[in-house]
Amino acid sequence: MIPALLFMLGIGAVCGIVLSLSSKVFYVYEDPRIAQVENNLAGANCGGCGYAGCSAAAQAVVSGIEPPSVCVISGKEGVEEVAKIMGVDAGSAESPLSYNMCEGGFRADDKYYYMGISSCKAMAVVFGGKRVCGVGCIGLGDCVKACQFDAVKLGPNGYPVVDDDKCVGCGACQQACPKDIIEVKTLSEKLMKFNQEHDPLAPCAQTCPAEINIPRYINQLKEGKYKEAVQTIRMRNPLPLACGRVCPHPCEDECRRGIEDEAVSINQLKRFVADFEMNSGSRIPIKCAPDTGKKIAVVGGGPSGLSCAFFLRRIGHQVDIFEAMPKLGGMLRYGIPEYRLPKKVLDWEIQGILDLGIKSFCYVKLGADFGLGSLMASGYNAVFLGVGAWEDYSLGIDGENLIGCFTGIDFLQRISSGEKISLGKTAAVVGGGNTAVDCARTLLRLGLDKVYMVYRRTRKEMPANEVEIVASEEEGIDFVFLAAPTKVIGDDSDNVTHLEYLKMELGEPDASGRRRPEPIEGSETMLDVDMVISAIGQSPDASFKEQDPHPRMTELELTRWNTVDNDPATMQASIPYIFTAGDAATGPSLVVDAIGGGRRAARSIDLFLKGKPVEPLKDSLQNKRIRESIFTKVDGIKKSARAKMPELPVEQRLDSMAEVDLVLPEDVAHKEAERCLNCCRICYNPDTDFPMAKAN
Amino acid sequence: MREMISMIVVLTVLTAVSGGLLAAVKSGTEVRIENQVLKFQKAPAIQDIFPEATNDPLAERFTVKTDDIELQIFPSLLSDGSKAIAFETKGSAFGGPIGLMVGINLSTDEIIDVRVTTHAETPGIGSRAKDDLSFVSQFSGLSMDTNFALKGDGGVIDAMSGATVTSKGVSVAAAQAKEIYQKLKPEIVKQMK
Amino acid sequence: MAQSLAKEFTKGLWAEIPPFRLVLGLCPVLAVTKSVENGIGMGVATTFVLVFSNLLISLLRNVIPSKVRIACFIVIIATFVTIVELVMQAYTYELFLKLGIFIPLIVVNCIVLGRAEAFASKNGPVLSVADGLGIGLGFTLSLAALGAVREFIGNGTLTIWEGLPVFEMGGNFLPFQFMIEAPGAFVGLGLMLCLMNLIGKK
Amino acid sequence: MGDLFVLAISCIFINNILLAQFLGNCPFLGTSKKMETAVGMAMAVVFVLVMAGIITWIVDVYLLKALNVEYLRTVSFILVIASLVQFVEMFLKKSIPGLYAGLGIFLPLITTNCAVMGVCLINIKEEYTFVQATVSSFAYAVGFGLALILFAGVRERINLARVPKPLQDTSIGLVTAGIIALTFMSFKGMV
Repeated sequence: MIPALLFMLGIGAVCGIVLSLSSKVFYVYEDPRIAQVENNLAGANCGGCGYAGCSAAAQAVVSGIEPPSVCVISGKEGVEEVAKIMGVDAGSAESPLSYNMCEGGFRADDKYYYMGISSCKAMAVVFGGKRVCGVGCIGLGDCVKACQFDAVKLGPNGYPVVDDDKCVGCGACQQACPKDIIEVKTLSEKLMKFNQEHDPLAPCAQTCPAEINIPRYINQLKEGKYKEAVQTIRMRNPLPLACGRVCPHPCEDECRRGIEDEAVSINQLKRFVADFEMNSGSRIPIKCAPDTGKKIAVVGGGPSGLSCAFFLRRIGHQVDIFEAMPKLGGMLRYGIPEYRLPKKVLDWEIQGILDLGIKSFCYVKLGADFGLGSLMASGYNAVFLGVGAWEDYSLGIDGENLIGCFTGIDFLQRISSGEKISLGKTAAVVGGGNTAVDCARTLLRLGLDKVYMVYRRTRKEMPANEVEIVASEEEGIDFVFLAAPTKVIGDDSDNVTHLEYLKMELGEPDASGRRRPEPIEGSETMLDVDMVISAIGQSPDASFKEQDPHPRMTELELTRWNTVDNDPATMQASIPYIFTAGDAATGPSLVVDAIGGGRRAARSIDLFLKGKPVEPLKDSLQNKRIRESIFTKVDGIKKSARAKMPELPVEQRLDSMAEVDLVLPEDVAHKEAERCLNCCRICYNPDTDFPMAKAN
Repeated sequence: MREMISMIVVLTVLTAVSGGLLAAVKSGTEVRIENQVLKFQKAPAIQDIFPEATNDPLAERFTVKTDDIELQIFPSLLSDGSKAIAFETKGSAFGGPIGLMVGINLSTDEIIDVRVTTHAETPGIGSRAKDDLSFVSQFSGLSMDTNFALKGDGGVIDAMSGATVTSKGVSVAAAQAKEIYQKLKPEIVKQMK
Repeated sequence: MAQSLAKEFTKGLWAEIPPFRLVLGLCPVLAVTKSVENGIGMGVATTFVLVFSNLLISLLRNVIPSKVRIACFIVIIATFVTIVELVMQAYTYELFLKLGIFIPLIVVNCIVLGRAEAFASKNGPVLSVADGLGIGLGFTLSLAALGAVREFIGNGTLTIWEGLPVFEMGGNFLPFQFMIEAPGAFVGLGLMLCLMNLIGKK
Repeated sequence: MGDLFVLAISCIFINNILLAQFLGNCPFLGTSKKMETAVGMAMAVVFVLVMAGIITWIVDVYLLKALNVEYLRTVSFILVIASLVQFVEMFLKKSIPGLYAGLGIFLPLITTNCAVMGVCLINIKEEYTFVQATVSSFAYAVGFGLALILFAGVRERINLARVPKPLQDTSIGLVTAGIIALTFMSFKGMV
């Protein structure tokens, strides 16, 4: 008895002393959550999870590789405890879900006849699989076999379909897939996904500056799933109502149907589902990731700022928007006239974004009312600059300051704000872009008798949207092409009476491919007008740089066009915590460019806040095209007419600001959606069976 | 510091309590375990060696001690009236030590029979030494002067095929028995009286 | 209370029955299931250790510092294992010989430590005992079942307790010896696991 | 010397700890899903087994036998092994982080690996000398690693096969292990 007691006493004491001493001597700092998580794992070190013991599994959970449900022994309570510990961390508490990116690999041609074992991995070894498409689904179901939870099934079309309710996000399918087709991503990761060179993307989806998955939402529309279609669009674009109305839809230029036939009217379909949501009377709930506790200031409430704020909020950050104008919306509100984008629609859309929990402060201008210093002092971790391009270029001719002279954006903004302006009877709008057309059409609606558009080249060179030009022709605007204003002439009381211009002729094409207009000597002509509006372009108003007293502000570099200099791949400015996109970074450009830029900036801001290097995405597609996906001819197309956009009759337009472009009726929208070939990288659903079987 | 002390104290107290508890259980079961070992390990072997013993070799067991060996002897009265003893020696094989119960006729110095008592050899191969009587029966009737080594090593015993090491272990145990027997015989005979 | 008690107890018998649902504690399962008797013996021994170590650990759960947690648990478990070892030596010596090294190795059976960590160190003594009893009984059942399969195919008998063959095949039966050899243990367990999946995943 | 070699061969192949002695099967099935994990685990087992084998041998001969308290073997061995592993883990983490990254994470897994405890007990039961105990510990660990790595290789191939749903994962893993065990049986009678 005594020796046994003494022996055990001794051995216990020795072990205790050694362990307690060494835990002091060999102390190494590690994330305290690892120990907490480990305490909640079973501690049996059985290796059942595939990790080498509980501490390794705990590390994997804390670093976000594994879900809290990693342990095979610990029950539901254990998982909940772990989830609670991890709850403070962005992303990892979000449940990742598996999803499939290829929705039509089966349509691609075969390269060879495969007789090997029934496994994607095995087939992928032989020239990357039998399909001509190098990235698409092989369809032998390795992911189905890999799933322990019965969540993945091969759908009727031969590609895997994920059951979101059963998926636990374990990632087994992703590991099993040799093609990176099936991926397990959290909501945040999906929101921050950008097109990459190896993705299965239709030409339209590659072209869209916001990178919307166009074939998917058209497909959802086709199936009557309007809500899902809106959600698909909102993964990339927070402003479907606005975009559906004003976007010049570059995507339609690349539409594969457009090669043989008229392109699908993609933008009208977007507007159809977006309007459906607005008119349905209820908002579709927008999911956000758990809060991260980081705060970002978005300066400028235009499309880029709204987009950046929207995506940052959805991935769990706290966002405040600072806007110099009385209301949010930027150019959408003050640059685009009511008849193109009704304020009511815009208000509804912006309210939906603010409802996510974004605070906005209007009437505050960067530089004047607040600065970098005050933002930093308020605890913002990063700043997004989306101040837009509001400074109109001046014509640089005599008489520009006479009464009755305006500049384009300034004019539109004053009209939009409801300011009373003394108008004349006839007006000349100088310029050929959208702003000029907007000014001209607005003037007509304000009751002017005659509106001229003075442009120094011809109609063919006009940068404005074709539909806008056609509409303004219909509405009776007089075009004066090949005319360069030289002088504004006023009367004794400084009111405008005439615009003098020089006639031009087209010379050789210049660097931009447009034929350079050359003045004809002595061809001075007078235009009898009492208003002159110059809308020949804008640049950002960079006055904030001088006004902001914060010393750091001097480090912010601008380009010679006054835009904020940034890395176009990451949107990071010369001050690391400042990111910028939209017109402030690119100069005047499309709304949809600003939206795409805002999301790209959100990705970089997220990386920056997580302390990761702000690096460009690898193999990012950004405005490039996947060469193999751009065809010169398309087989199997039966011509069918493109849906015509319903418009308000011209006679009803001119006496009001009522919206001109109307939404497609439901049956027409469905018919239009049926015209979509549901393209992917190289495959598509042809109208006829020629040359390949439509379904096999 | 407090944490360190509590670590040491808790662990020490726990192990000490465990030690005490186990010592108590051990002392409570000690006698029974010894009997069980005799009953299950030694008894069947002795039963096999002295099938017709007229006494109870287990009950009459005694211990012989010399300077460095302590040996338990099981004496037996054979049916013909001659005296015999049995004792256990150990050889080693891969599965560990092999216990060999050797029965010796004291008057003729001949082995009556041997039996393997404990072993932990691979089932099916080494364990044949216990189950396969044709191997151990080779020893029956051999004089204690015989070289018990395997035939390959110059002795007289045939090894079991595929279990050379086990066979060697048995033969080593037998050789050890021979050595002990020659050394201790006078003492044993004296105590038998 | 009674309901949760019943729940903790019954979960070990089906929903979390080791080693099928909880793939743990495989070593003794594979090694000692040559016969039903061995299986039951091992199962009962493990159950004893599980119940008592669960009880003690749940009583001491607030005293033990977390850094030496594992060491303390192990000492408690090892103490009960040694008691089992001594008792088995004294009363069921033959079984003790058959189970051999696997009796002391109950200490490192992941089920025992797993339950201690996952359950006993977080729950009260009553629930912990119910949990230990349930899991232990489930383990015993599994061992007995696997033992029955292996013994029946490999030897043609079914023996519940020493010298009490419940069933014996006729003379023409050729035992499929593979099943009581080492590989048979793996294959047998693998196939039983498959069977469980088949039944359970309908 | 020759005897030690024979002992080593016997421990690696004939009495292979995983496939013939059934020790250490939980990590065998758990860590054989990925080849890299299997290799790390194998290395860590070699490392710990040799150390544990040596220390427990010393504890047994100089403490347990000397004090005549052999029945405390189970308790003392497991305590010593657990403390040793924890100590080594802390030591490596601080002093040799490179090695810790490779092996360290496998160490806690080994505390409750019955292969380690089992080999220590076998060493004592077989009454090995100090040198024999060291060699056998090393050889058993090598046998463990060999079987683990072989098995991990086989499992990676099985992932490509079309396995019926109920038989997937652990189930087919066990059947495969059975077939590997069958091949190891052919080593019997080699010495």
